[in-house]
Amino acid sequence: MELGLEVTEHDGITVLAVRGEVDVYTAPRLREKLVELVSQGKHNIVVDLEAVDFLDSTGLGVLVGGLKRLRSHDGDLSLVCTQHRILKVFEITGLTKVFTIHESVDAAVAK
Amino acid sequence: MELGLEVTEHDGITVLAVRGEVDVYTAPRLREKLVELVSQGKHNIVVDLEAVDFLDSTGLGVLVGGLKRLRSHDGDLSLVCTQHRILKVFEITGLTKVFTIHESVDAAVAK
Amino acid sequence: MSGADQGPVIELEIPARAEYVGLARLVVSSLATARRALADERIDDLKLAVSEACTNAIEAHAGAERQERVTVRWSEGDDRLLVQIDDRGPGFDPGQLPEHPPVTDPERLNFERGLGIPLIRTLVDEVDFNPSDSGTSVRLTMFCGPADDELSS
Amino acid sequence: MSGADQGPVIELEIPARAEYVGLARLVVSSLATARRALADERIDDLKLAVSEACTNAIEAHAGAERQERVTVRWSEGDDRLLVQIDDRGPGFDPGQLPEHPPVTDPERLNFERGLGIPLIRTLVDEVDFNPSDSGTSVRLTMFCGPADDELSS
Ligand SMILES: Nc1ncnc2c1ncn2[C@@H]1O[C@H](COP(=O)(O)OP(=O)(O)O)[C@@H](O)[C@H]1O
Ligand SMILES: Nc1ncnc2c1ncn2[C@@H]1O[C@H](COP(=O)(O)OP(=O)(O)O)[C@@H](O)[C@H]1O
Repeated sequence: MELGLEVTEHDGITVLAVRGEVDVYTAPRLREKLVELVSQGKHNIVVDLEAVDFLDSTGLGVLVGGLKRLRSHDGDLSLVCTQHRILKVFEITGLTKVFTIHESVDAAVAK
Repeated sequence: MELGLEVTEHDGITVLAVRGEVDVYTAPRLREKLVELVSQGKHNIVVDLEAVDFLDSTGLGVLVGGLKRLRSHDGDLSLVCTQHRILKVFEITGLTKVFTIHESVDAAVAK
Repeated sequence: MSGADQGPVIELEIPARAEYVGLARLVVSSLATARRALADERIDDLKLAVSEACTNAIEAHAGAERQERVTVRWSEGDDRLLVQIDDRGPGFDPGQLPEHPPVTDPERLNFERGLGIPLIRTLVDEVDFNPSDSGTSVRLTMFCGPADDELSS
Repeated sequence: MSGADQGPVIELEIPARAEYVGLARLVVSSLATARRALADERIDDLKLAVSEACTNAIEAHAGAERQERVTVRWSEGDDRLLVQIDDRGPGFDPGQLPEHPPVTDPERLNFERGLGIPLIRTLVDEVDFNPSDSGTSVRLTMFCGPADDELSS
């Protein structure tokens, strides 16, 4: 299973675009990428979930872990997501109250 | 599993466009459609396989049966197919020598 | 259990390894789509619940032999779809899982795990956890309309 | 059989009904794609061969009980993929199948059937038919490169 991970910079904000299915098999790659970005000093990260087809609790856990790590550096991890089926997973678990969720990458980096 | 079957007329030639997977489950629907067309007096039929994702020996058998039925009415059944993986099935079974195979519906009806 | 197990039964056995959870999702969503009695959103819900249960089954096998397998069993009743996930892990008590702090509590960020079972409970219509010494069996039920005529004939 | 059965084993059990052949194809092509050692064209070949073997298995069950099942078993060796299709049908002698007239013979049009086994023989690298009183077991082998590192680790 492929997990696409593409990093772009937007005026000091790092956008990580994720593509494919985030599950117990692929989530470790997402975690590694986040750890790598933080260790490179990227403390403002936007994770773009628009091209994600599937996200499970392992993926949620990695995002929560990333947010925690960035907060400890006074940074932030926010999300881009408008897909109903992905948003639903955040809603059920109450994580819409934990993450800032944007409608687009433009909105996320404009902030 | 869906099998798309769409009939159009082109100056006395009937084009049956097939979409999806033709296998032991769906081939009976293709057979019924061919029998129906023949019984309506359509004796020149072009079966367009360009939107077929999968074709097995049951599908081949239905096409051979259709050709036989049409020949007995002095008609013909020809094919439109340029997809390598579908053509391959006709080649292996020697059926490229039995069917006329066109590159496009235009070429098939222009004949 | 009325209405269950009268229809077709499909079984998938996979190695207890993370890379095969996607196959379980693929099979279940293909079967649910073919049944044509469940809305797309509910198919997504079932797919996620099955994925969570398979993930738990595989994690329960961690350290077990490589050849140990997880079974996903699909069956259909007149008014329901049933997916049962069986593992050979140590079992657990689903009534004794830790509670998460409320989302407004900063402590919430210390919980990267424990979201799977709450998700399963919300996503499917019924869930039964049957742990035993020889493993855990999780039964997920989705109520739905009768099977498509063409398929049930 | 050297190199066989050392890797992961996946099993799919389906009812002996035409509508489930597509599921067998889906599972096999998903596994072959994940293994990443087979070109796309060869994946298509294997998919078609599996489909033909499943179709035969299901037809061999015609008239049998509804709950009778067909098993598709995937296994991997270092240099090969193996798919075994088992049925509980009456068995047959693969050496005694009727020959088709040559394609140039107008009689050829009387043969709408009997194309499955010739296709299987051409599409896979090796095929073994093992008929017995309790059913037929068909083993399809595709030789290929070693598994992708990521997946074999
Ligand atoms: N099939 C199972 N076998 C053994 N233990 C399980 C099983 N399913 C769940 N558990 C236990 O329940 C806990 C909570 O599961 P879950 O809510 O899915 O979260 P997570 O898997 O992220 O810990 C697991 O950590 C595990 O201890
Ligand atoms: N698994 C099987 N069990 C019993 N008979 C079989 C099996 N596979 C093939 N056969 C026999 O071999 C014949 C030829 O099979 P095949 O070449 O696939 O063509 P078809 O299925 O169209 O007849 C079948 O008609 C059947 O009699």
